[in-house]
Amino acid sequence: MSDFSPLEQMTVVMARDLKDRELGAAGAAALVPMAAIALARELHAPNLSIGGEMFFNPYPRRLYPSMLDDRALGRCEGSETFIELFGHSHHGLDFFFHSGLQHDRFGNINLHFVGGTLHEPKMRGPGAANLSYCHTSTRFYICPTVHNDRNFVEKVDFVTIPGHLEGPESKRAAGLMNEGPRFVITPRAVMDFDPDTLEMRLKSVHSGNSVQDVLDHTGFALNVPEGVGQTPPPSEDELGLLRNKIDPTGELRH
Amino acid sequence: MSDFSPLEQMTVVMARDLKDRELGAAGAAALVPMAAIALARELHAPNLSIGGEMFFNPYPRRLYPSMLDDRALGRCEGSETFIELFGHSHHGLDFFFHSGLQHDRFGNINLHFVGGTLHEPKMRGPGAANLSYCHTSTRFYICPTVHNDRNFVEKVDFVTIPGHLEGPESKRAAGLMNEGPRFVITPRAVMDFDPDTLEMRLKSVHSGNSVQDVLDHTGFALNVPEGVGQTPPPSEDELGLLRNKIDPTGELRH
Amino acid sequence: MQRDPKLVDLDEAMALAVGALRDRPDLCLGGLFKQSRPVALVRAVLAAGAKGLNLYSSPGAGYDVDLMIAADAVDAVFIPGVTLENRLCPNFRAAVESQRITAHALDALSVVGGLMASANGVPFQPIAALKASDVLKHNPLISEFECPITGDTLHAARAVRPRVTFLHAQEADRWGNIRHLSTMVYADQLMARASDLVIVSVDRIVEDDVVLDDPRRVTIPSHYVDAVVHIPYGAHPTASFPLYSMDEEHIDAYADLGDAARKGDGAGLTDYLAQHVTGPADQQAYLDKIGGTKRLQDLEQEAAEL
Amino acid sequence: MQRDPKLVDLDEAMALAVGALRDRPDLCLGGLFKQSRPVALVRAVLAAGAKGLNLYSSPGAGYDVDLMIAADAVDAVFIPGVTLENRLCPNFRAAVESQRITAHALDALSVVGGLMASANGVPFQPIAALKASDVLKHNPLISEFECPITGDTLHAARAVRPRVTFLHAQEADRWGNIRHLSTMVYADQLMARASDLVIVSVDRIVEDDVVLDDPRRVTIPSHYVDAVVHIPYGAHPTASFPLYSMDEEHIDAYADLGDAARKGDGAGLTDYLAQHVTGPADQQAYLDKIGGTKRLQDLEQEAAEL
Repeated sequence: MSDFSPLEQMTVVMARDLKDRELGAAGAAALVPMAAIALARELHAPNLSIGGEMFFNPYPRRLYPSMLDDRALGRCEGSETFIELFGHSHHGLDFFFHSGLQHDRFGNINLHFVGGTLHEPKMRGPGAANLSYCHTSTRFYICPTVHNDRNFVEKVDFVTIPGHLEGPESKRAAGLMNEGPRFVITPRAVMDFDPDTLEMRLKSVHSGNSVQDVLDHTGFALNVPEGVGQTPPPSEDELGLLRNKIDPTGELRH
Repeated sequence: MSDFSPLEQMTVVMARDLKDRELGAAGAAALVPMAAIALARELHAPNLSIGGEMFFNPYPRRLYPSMLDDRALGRCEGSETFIELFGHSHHGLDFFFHSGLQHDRFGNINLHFVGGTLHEPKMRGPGAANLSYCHTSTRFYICPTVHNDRNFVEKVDFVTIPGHLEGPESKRAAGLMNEGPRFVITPRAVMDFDPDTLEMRLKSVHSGNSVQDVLDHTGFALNVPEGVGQTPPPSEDELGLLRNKIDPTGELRH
Repeated sequence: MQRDPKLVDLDEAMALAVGALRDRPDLCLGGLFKQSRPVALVRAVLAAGAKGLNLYSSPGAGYDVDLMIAADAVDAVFIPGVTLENRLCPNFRAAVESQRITAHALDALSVVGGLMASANGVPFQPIAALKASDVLKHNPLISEFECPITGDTLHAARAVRPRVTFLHAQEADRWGNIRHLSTMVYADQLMARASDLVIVSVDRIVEDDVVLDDPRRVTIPSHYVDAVVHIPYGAHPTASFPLYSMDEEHIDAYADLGDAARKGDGAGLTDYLAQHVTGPADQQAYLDKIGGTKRLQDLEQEAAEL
Repeated sequence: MQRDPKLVDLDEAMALAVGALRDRPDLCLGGLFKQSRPVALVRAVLAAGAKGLNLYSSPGAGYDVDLMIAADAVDAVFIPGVTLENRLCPNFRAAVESQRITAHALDALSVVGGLMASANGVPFQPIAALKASDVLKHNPLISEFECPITGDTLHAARAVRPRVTFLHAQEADRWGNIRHLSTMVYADQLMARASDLVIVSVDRIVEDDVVLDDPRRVTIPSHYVDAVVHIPYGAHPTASFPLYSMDEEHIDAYADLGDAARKGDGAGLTDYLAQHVTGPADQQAYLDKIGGTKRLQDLEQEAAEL
């Protein structure tokens, strides 16, 4: 297999988990998720629809860091406005993607501040527009493009995007009825959540990383189940489609 | 002055009362009101906007009995949908037009049934879509194209469109804060409402009708104040614009 | 793998519709009065034997609702205004007066508000503009409540979710992306967002690129559409602007038959239903029946001249 | 009598805006992130000395909001996401961290719901999809209430009515009928319907017939618009598709100056404001400053190639 980038590895992991006939959207940090959706549509999910964020099924000629404007979306199967987004946010999607300043053991995400308080923060982040898809959608993926002990922490300073909160009971009490975060996909590894405790655990490690590397770059004691192996790398097919059709300008390799 | 039709007389009476910079719409039975608005725009109200019923400022080449479809509205300054109509209905217009199966002494309008009850009616009418403009708009006009003792009655069998209800107190109690019906304009005469009692009274009689004719064709004892005169007929200017520009196919003369 | 088109034939669409209406007989019709009504789909569902329907629509309807009542397919009408505009709807009127159907007294904001709530995914839409009308005493779609912000008494229009919605538009691609070319689109988009199952007839099918080259012309993205049926002149006798105008003569002749039936002579109406609804083997047979190419050219000519 | 155009020059538009903002300093900005932001109007209101603003927007904003904070015109930000997307907003961040401005923790549905309520003319919009986020503990736009239909606990987003809204679109006629030619229109229409005073900059003015020949292209009818200003490249450095793309280099260079200021060296930022905001006598002087015809052609070229 030829060389591939961490973002390409992330893309194929996500793409493989998306199913035909699903409806999903990519969120704000959309480069990798949008590539994943496009790849899934090419490979095994031709009836997967992209929608819920004011556009349906875009056909961009290349990838862009942001996929929320006409550069990426100008050519698509229909555009909507924030009013229709309001409706989709309630009706939910099949999948969505999130990432933040901090992610914690239970998959909660913080985009607001690190240190201090909301109105007296040490470091103020961007905030987030879309909070509801995280629980109105059937599931979501956490996919930060960095993975270190500062963005993976024991407990987030502020729950912008609720994940599994503090586990099954707290989730039930808060009325979060759907799956919530399914996988955490980073440039180093894939994590999932223990079905009993909903605590994050290592699932597989990307080529070039060891289990110890991942633990060293995670700010809490990540559970490592028996038999954690390597993330299946991109296939020739996957990489060919990605590079020739979806990402001809190599945004995933920069 | 040349001959003119009762509908042309109605049109100019309405047009004269519409002011520049107002926003209004014509309602469902729109032939005469739409002619009136167009005439006002030509004459003294170039900034009068037609809007609130899913279109703005149409430029039809002729009049149509219904003015709610693309025959009349296809060429206009913008189209909306029932969602925006929902908003306009709350924000209100400056003026609107209504007519019904029955109109009573206080300007209440019935479009639902005559005789019997709602679900066991003797005669079932069409109902009505737009109820709210009658009180969210600053004022409205009642403009049936017939005037007889069956559609002008002491008391309507059902209040589809509230007018002045049973007078000032009942109006206040119901929270109707605006003027409500200002004029009743029929093929025979113009009526207004006594400011103290809000009861309908004769204002002027169209050419070719006597006060007695109007009373004979009204199903309740219509008040006739001192000095009721003739409705000022259409001027050369008004009639010329109507016939040459607004109603070239003579819908108002059929 | 290949993407599945949503373009189906009329039989497939009717199988979907009839199954869903058996589940819950709430049918909603697009367009308004004499424009863009899905009349070919209405004839098809009548020919398929639909019964006991609760009819919804944008707040004004006429010919098609009257036709469904004539065909004895309707239990209740939840449409604020039912009229042919230039005259009353004969079968609607007769059926209400003889208590064969229930015609609810409603207003536009309750129906539109209910559809908005459903489209928005919330239980109700607040309404602040309903006052003093007797319609409020009977309206089954609303209830009073106290505004949590102002303390005022408002009306809550509960979400209205049609089980099936029929729409007519001018164009679609094979994937079910719908393009209204008319100026007026009324509540078609709202209904599509508010409904369980959406079936759209279109006058013509366009290539994929036509959609992609002008996405803002897509009035209803495929996401909201379950099936598209290609039915040329599928709105007749109502209009499909800018392609063809309404056939006022046809509707008037129908209304004369309806009025005769209301006064006791139902033969003409029965024959009309047999000739136009249950009789024609397909849309072409129907079009031949209503005057064929000559009549359609006249209606196209009228639309082109506007 | 003659109809009065709504097309005015920038000074007239600013007189309207400044007067209204003195009355109530709630300013709302159209577009989203780097597309169709009314940046020329923002520069003009900053040059006019605007202070103490409460900023609203569609739920995502960046450069323009950061610029207004850099110019010390902002008291509070009611925008859920504030970011340059590829990096944080330096002045926004610095001003919140030093408590010079208040940045409320909000979400998209609260802001959009509040604008929907205002556009719909009702006191609030019910929201059923907000759960478990810490944002709910701080959000000043919503309150909990019991659903009158289901008994569930919902959120009420109270009506948000901006005193002034600035929008940018590609085209308008002289009467103020606005045409967005871009695929994405975001919340521009909703804001126009929800606001007291609406001022729109457009890249070009079209003849009356262009509007009348295609009414469905009118995204915001004149009714909602108080003034239109013809400002070519009025969205720069954000994009106005399909006419020109965003000037990422310009925004990045600005952000570098902002980051330097955040770390204590404010000279570059001060100079930037003088050169780009308060300095230029008119839009042409601004365009010369940012690279003139050559730069603009590149941005047009990028948009044309999409």
